Amino acid sequence: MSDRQALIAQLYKDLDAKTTGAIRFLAGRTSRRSFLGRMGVFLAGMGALPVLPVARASAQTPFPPAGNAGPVEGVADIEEMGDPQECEYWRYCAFSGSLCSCCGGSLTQCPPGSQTATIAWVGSCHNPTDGRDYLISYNDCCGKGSCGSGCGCSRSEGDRPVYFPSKSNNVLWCFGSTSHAYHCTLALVIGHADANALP
Amino acid sequence: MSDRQALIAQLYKDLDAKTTGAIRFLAGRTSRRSFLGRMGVFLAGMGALPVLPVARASAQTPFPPAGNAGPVEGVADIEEMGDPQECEYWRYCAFSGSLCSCCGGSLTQCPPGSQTATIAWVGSCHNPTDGRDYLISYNDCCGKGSCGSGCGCSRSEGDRPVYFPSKSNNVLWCFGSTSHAYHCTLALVIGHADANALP
Amino acid sequence: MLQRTLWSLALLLSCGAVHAQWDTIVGDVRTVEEPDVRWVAVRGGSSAYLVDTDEGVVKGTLPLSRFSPTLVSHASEGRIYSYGSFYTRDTYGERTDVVLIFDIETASPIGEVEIPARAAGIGHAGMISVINESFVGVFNLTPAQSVSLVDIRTNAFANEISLAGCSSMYPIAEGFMSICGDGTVQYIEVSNSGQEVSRVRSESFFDLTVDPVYDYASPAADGYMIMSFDGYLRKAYLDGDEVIVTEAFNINPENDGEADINGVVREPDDNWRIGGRQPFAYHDEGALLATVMHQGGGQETFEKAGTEIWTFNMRTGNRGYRLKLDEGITASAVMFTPDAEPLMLIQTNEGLRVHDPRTGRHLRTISSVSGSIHNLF
Amino acid sequence: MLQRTLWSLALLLSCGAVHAQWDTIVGDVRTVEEPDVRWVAVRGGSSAYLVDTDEGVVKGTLPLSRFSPTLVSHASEGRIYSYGSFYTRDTYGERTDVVLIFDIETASPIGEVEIPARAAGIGHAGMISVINESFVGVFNLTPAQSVSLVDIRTNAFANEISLAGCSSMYPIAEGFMSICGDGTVQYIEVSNSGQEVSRVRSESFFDLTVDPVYDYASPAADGYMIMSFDGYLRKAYLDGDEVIVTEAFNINPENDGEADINGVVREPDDNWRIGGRQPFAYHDEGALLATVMHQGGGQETFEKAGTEIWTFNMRTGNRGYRLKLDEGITASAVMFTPDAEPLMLIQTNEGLRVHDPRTGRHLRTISSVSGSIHNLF
Repeated sequence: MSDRQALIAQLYKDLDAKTTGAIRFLAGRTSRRSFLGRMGVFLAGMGALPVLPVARASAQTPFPPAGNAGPVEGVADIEEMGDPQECEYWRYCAFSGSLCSCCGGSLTQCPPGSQTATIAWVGSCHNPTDGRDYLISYNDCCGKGSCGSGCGCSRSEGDRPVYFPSKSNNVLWCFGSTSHAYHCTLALVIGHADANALP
Repeated sequence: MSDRQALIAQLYKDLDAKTTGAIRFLAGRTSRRSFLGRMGVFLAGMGALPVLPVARASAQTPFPPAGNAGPVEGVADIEEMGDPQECEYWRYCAFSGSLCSCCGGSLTQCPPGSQTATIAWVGSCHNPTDGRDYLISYNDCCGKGSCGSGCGCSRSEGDRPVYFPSKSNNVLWCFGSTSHAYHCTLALVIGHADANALP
Repeated sequence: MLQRTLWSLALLLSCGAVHAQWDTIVGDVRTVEEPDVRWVAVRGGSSAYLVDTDEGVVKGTLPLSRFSPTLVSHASEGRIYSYGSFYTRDTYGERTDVVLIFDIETASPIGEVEIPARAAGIGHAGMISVINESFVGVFNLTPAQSVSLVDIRTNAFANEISLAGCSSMYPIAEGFMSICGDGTVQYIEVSNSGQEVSRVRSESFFDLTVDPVYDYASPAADGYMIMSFDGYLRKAYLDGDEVIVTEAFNINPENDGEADINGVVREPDDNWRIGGRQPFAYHDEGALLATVMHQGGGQETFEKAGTEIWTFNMRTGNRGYRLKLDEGITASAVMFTPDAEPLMLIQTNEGLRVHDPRTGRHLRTISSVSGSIHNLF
Repeated sequence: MLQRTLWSLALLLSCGAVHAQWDTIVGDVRTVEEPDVRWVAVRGGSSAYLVDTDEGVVKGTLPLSRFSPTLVSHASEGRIYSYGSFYTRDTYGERTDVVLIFDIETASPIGEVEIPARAAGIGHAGMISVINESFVGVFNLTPAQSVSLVDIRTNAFANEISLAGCSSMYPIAEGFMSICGDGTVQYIEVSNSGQEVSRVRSESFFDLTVDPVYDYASPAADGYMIMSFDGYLRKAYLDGDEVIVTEAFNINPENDGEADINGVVREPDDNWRIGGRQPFAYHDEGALLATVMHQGGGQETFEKAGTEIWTFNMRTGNRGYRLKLDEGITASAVMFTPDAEPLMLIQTNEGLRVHDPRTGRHLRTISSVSGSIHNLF
């Protein structure tokens, strides 16, 4: 299977992995917002993210590109596609809860007036655009009630029961905030998850 | 129109009057339980109520009966049909809220551990079985949370805005209880509403 | 072990000691930007959501109480007020009633003022108001009716004014209007210290037993628009010391049976009724009226959600269009933003819809919020 | 006036001075009758409902907190215990954590015991337990794992026992079992004063990265049934000082391709997985196993609601039937009542269904309750 075929297969797998099952304790319902198309019309909703791979490819880049675009040393280098407002977005592979980007926050910022939990559970998500795996930290934002209906998302890849808490998304992860009222959850890229990480 | 036709017409009117609109502040959803048949299979759910008119008619009673069965001097004398667990029950014509009979109470008794509000709003409901109108007092039971989903009922006949509170079912009627958390609502028959009441 | 590595990474992250090029959470909580005239607050459950209806996104969440039916914006001062009750054990125990003060920029509670435990649990804009830029008034029902005034200059409870037989507070001039069960509109003037200066009532213009009016009103440039259950719209305004109520405009005009110039005889629409929680909206400058409509039923359906929005041009008095909602979608509220070219907002069971009121065109839906709509300005 | 008459009647009624033959409210609050073995508590939202599954009716409501994920019944003493948190302003302010004590007969809170603010917000029966008839144990996660013990003889906080690397409490013998991330079951013996006497672990029987087991377990006569994500059922029990875990029973046996005596080759069902919040139930005396099943997905679907219930005869190990739920109905939990001829309870998105487990026949649905199911006995 070529890299590209693997990429597409992985993408479909991520799509199918979306469940409509139960979300965390007191969180909202699973998003019923429609997915904006399977392959073609992905949208990047965050201004800080590259909109499409071609936005970074120079005019001299062969088509299709030969392989990985370059070393990834931080979030700014990640080649990606997808809408962070949608549950299908690649960073949410182990997500369970409400998307902070649905109620005034972003992928990395808690909504106004809420508090970021200082401890989180982690997931390992495959970015289909560059074909690499990344460690994602899912930090809860706390101190307010529901983030709104339709903001829920549950995909739970690699989720484990509570006897292994660092991989358990069923836990109310509001540790380190002054209130453990659950509001929503961030999705931070904190590093490579590849066995042999590139520089 | 004969008495019997009027009775049937009134019954259908009551059925159609059931709305699925908003229920009171923080109450449950409107009942989606199916109505147990339109004319034939009404059930009396409360042991204290006469099950069917024939249960009180002697073997000598002509069929159909000629008219009203006798004077009504209290609840025990009322000839009626219908299931107090269903929103369509005649006493609920001005009801809005959750049925106490759905969560451990009855038409006249609050569920365990809740408190009966000492002031209520009133409605005037037509009992299709005996063709008479009765004053109904809708007393809230308070001090607990939701009575359960599917216990809601909103028919609101004669409902008025808050500037006329005694006929306003939009009010949280938990006056006189130590907590105004809304649980459910009773439906008490407190007298005749006929212009020329029989003895 | 991989597990231990993951766990350590998560802990590391919590200390902020991560590679600067990867995401970090340190200090990253947003603030709400400056709200504009197209922002609304949508109150549902025990939260209120600040929504930019232009962008179609939620900007923040205000934590209310489970007994907070409504709120009022004082956006010029960066504040939103609500009121609520708190029991020490959620639904039982010791009760505390307060006016809640929120800062819009941080979407956070910044203060509270204790008030008597009398506030009514009725969820619309007339139940809490900013009066004379100095007081927040809260409508009480015990079931006797009154208004609690909190001085927002000193954040202290100021006074309680009787409102026997009337409900709601619609701020105007030096006080507020209310709607009364005797068929009148009442105006109470409030002094700088929160005392009643005077009260006056209009002539009686409706009969409670025949065609009552909603206690919900919509602001106009110089007064408030009042709607009856049978669809008669009137304006109440002040003329010197008098409260005047205009003649009525009927949203269900009788069909005169005459064909129009195209030979079309319009079908009578008497079987349609107004209903909902915020069943109509009025925009004075734009001469727009929108009503939430459903088919069938009697006056008891005055709060029933609608399947159509009717939008009228109030210069001609003609209905411009009937906006039919899709099968299964019902509307409980309609609102115009207060700007010169307003948006029409419709609260449905599938979220907050934003429409262009001139064409009726659907612009966007904010599906995550549901409840009563409150303009910030 | 008619209005005044109505109002006066309502006030009259409130004073109890009504004609004795009409309805009256004076003193009319029900009590819950004696619960029996077919009663359950269903916890959803911030309430728990007492349900008689034989009659199909709700008998009462327990007011919990918004942070009360579970409860445990001590019906022999007429008590139900839960735990929760209360903030002075619902979601913010000062926090108080307590074990809540409810009297079943009055469905009312009759006491509380303050505990450290460490309880985990996980919603199943293993998170709170009655241990040695003397303690209520509450599972803590901070994210360090431990158990808080409250002495229910004195209603006082007694002790905290570390549960590092493990979760849940399943009472047995003189203490409780837990499931641990190293693939073992641990037993801790608790003294009369709430101190740890000893702890011992089984041999490792699962690999966290290959096929983890649920931390939810179902009681058997002499131990607890434990289920893995891939559908392997084992029993954990005590043999003297040892914790023994049996060989596994597979709910998805591989198809051997052999026809049965009727010539029927069963279709392989490897594409079906167990999932849900209470994904299986076991009844020892009746030799019954029921599992909540859905089609497709991987281990990440271990909490996904199911579309079928599979019911096994555990004397033969064969599946008796597949109960297909109607289109659009999904199940999150299954439970047997503990009597000799049990009922099978299924929590679906349309309410609590009651079935005869032998035939699978649907007996009734209690549509008004939804949440986790807890037997009272």
